[in-house]
Amino acid sequence: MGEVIYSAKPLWAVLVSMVAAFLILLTGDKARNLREGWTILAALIKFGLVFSLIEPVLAGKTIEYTLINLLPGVALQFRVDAFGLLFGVVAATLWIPTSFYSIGYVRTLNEHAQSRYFFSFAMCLSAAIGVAFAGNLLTLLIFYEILTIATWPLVIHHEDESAINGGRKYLVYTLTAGCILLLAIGITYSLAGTLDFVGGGFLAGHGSPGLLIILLIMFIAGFGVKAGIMPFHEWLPSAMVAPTPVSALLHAVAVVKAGVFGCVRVILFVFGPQLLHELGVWTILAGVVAFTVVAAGLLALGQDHLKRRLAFSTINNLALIILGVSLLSKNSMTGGILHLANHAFMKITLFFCAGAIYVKTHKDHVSQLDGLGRQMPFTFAAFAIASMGLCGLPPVNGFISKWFLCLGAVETHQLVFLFVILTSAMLDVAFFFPIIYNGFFKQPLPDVAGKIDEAPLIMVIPLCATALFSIIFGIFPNAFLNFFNIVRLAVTNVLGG
Amino acid sequence: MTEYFLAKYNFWIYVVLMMIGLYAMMGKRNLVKKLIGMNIFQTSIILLFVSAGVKKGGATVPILRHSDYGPEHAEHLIRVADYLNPLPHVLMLTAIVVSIATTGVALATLILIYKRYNTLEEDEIMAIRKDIRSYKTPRILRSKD
Amino acid sequence: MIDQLPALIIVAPMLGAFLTPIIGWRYQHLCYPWTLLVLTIPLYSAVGALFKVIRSGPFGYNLGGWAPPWGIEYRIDYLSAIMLVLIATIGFLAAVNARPAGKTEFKGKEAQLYTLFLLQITGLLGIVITGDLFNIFVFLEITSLSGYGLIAHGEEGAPMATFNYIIIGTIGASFYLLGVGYLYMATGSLNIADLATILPALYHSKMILVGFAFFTTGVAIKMGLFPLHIWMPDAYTTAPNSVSTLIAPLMTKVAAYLMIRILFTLFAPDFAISVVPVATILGWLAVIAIIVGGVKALAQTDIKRMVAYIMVAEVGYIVMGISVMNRAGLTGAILHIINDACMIFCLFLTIGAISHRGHGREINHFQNLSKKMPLTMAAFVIAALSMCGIPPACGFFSKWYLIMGMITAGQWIFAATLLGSSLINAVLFFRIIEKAYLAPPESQGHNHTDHEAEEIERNDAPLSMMIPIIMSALAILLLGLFSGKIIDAVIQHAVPAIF
Amino acid sequence: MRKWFKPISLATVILTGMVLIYGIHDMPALGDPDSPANRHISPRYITEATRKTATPNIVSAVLGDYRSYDTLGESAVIFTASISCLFLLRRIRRQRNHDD
Repeated sequence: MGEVIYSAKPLWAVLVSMVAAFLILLTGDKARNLREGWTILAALIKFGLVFSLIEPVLAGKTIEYTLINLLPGVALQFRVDAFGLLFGVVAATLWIPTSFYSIGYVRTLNEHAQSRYFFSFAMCLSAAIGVAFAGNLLTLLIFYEILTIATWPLVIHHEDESAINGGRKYLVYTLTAGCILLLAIGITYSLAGTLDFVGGGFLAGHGSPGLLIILLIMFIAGFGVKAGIMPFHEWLPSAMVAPTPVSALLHAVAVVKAGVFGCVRVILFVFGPQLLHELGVWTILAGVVAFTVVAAGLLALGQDHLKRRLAFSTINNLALIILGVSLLSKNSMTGGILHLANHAFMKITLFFCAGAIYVKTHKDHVSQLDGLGRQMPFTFAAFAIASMGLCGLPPVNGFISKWFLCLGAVETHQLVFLFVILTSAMLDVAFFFPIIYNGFFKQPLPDVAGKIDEAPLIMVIPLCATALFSIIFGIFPNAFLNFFNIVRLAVTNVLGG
Repeated sequence: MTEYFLAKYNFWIYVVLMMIGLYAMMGKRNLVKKLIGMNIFQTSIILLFVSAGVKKGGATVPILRHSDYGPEHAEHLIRVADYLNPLPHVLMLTAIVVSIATTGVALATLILIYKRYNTLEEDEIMAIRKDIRSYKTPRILRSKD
Repeated sequence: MIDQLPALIIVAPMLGAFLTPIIGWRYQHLCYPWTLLVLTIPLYSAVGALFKVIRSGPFGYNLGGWAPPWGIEYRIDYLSAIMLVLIATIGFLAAVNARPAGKTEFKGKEAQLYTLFLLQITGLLGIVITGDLFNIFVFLEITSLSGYGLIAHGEEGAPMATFNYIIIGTIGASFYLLGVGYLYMATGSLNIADLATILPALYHSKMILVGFAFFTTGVAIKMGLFPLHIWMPDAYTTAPNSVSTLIAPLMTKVAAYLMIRILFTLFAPDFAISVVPVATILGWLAVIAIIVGGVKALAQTDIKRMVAYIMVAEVGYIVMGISVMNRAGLTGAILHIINDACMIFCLFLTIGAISHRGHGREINHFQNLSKKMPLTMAAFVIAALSMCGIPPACGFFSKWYLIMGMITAGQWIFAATLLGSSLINAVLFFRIIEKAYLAPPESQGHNHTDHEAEEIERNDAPLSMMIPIIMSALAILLLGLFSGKIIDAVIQHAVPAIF
Repeated sequence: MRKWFKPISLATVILTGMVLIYGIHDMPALGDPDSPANRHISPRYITEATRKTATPNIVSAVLGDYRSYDTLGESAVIFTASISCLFLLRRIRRQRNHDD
């Protein structure tokens, strides 16, 4: 695989928000503007750093930086390939709108412990970029665990009964997953003697099929917890007690995507399509994930709490990504990986909208949103665009990824999966469109009628921006960030040729 | 058979002493008895060591006889079999000191315990401590008043 | 000067201890700076010795110029060098920390505190540095006796705990001495290197087997390995805070060092595998120790006692790493000796600071502690995360090697126990973190909390406690990041070459 | 629990005793001049100690010279114990004075 460039840029991309985190903590509540200034500054620098990596990666190069040797043959190493870059770009890009949005959100609601909030947020981003750029499984695990811990203060932010319980549930699930992963990685290391990701996998030829299948189960269980694969999804709806920007960036982009990212890394870069075909487990894997897709969609229908509904929609879409990848065909992989980026833009828009509505009206149940659309037109328009995208309607970017997913399902001659993908799109329609319809066309509830206007600009602009980008990426998938090319390259790296 | 026992009678004695000491340390509930057990226990080990240095056949204490002494004497003239093994004695001098030191500290602790609980029976102390933990007047002290 | 480093490591603190009561006779307040001054010498020498070992390999030092096995030899190899640095560093930092708490706990008797403190460090250093079995016993007793003297000064139950410790500790030391006796009678030698060459021919002698059994039992008692741990929680909980910071992290670790010495240097590794099934026994004892320690810790509400029970489990980790008898496992065990010493040290330091500021040890009374003592609690969180095995704290890396060892040995139950135990640790510590960082449930309502936060007075640990706390917390992170380096430079050479 | 205390300790003691007796079989007989302990290291002490240390008492020579660091340790042990005892007990006297 292409030329290797040694550069510390990935390291700086990780460190910049970590440094910012400590600056935030030092600045404290006394100088709020300076503190938030650090966040935004770090977000911009991080974006710049990650953006500057796009060009060399697209030119077929890999950016590598080895920090320190951890084990014989395994270093704390960053290696930026196309797939990692995709996740990195998504996380770094979306941190910018989220930063602005967060500022608006916490100031409007006059949240407590704001320094802790921004500190944890910056740490999370550091860890997410670390996960994206990790060059081997151990580095990935290290940042993955940091991500776990850094998210906890955000989940329990409200410090009330349900927040603490949500936090406990979150920790139990994710720390157990971390232990399983540690064991799985240990076994991998003892089998293969290396942990470096290789496009197309490095485990082939090591160990007996039985052991490898158990190993795969452990990996998928370990990463699947964060990715919300059923039956490990329980923590995600409970974690929705967190402030909305947290749900937006972390529970739609960074944290859960880290889980998905890990799953995909394992499927494509540790095991590899070849080996999974030989083992014959990919259908089972795809089956489990397909079950999650449908079940999460059905469960979402029953949720009245808007953020919980969005959480189940997240579970549904994350499973869709893994489904695409585990179908192991070129188009399905393209669709799956592309959906990783596209879903991020759409889902963050939806959460932003939910937050904006909550800030203005303190309403968070679907049934309470009647008629708000006319009072908050931008918010609801953005909501409508994003939900259309999730349903797979053109011209929003969700259409492209779902199109490729369907193509891939057809390619593998597994029509049942095609059916699953289409069903899920149908379910999306079923649980999103009533919200839009009620929002625009029903009479508002008496206590909000005529009293509500748009949320503060600092919140509305980010959510409009992400919605706008969803459309732009739907029409020009290669606009600005070259998502489509990156995905193509990532798939080529795995399948070769 | 008898010869077998007699040839190593030092070990049998040491084993018996040691078992007595160990039982007293573990099984007795009186702290002073435990301490006495500890001393018996340590003594048995000293016995074991010292008996390892014994040489039969006319060996004496390891102090050089005058006939063997003198710088002009060549070393090979000293018969090793004439003297007991000095090393166990050296070691046991140290071990005895250690044992005394331990006993001393243990006794000091016992005095502390006695001042605090007015008893040296472990069961009674446990009962008093339980009462203290639950903020009650210790029942043993109550009964003595 | 540089050639005399090994002797200096022992003699300096010992003579320093002899002089401390004399200084304290008139000038009680000078004892503290004097102790620190004295402790810089072994610290400097230990670091020097470590660099010498890294540069030119293990070396010996014949005391009094008598060649071993006739004289006593100090033998500094990779393992003992890094242990020396560990003990000297933690000893120094614990001494820095001792003053504020010592002033109240040892009112008017600080001279004694520092004398015994120095003797304790002397003993620990001596056990590690010497290459003579009987000399180890002498230093073991110095350590134990100074420990008894220090612990007996603690709270209400301390004398009773001390007496139990004396009885059980003496059994341990005597068993060790008995092992020495058996080996001496079978071989006639006391020098470890000499014995290691003589012993293989005698492996099936019953004397050696019995001696080995007493060795391991004695060391296991000192180490607090499962059924023999009964003295440990009481002794470490009731000990004065200024003292438990020194004794708790080091005593068990030095005993673990001794176990490694006996199993791998004195006897050849395959003795414990093929001749006696001691590796298997130790492994299963470790499993029980980890489970019992974790479960007992869950039941505690006194944070110090909780950590004491966690130590029971941590000893299990080390023994488990030893018991699988392979390179990764032993590397993990040695790494965990170092890492765990730092973590336990940091935990006891923070507990001491919290108690010193009058917040007690009851976990349920820790509300708002993060606002009262932010830096102390930050250090506590780092140590706690390390205990749970969260990277990049050092606990993760030792756990990684231990698990690699279990996988290599095919011991899945052991591996599962290790992982389960880190989950138990997570429960234990997040319980406390939740308490300390979250506002008490009464004062909810987000708009008020900001004002309340200002009302809570910030009163962090005094400087002399803060410095060791910060240093140990940093050490936890640095040991994690540089674990690869430490293993490359030192630990991989400490593992016997046949693995 | 308490009921089982004595049986458990008795069992432990008997177990230890059995281990000890097991070890006796290979022990050298009492006073065997050819036992390893008497052959390996100690002869050198007997032959050369006096010449090298100018002390006819070999035990003293070994104690004070060959193994002098044991002796240094020994004195440290005594010192430790005396300091411990001294100060442990001093507290009591003070407390009593305080009480009076």
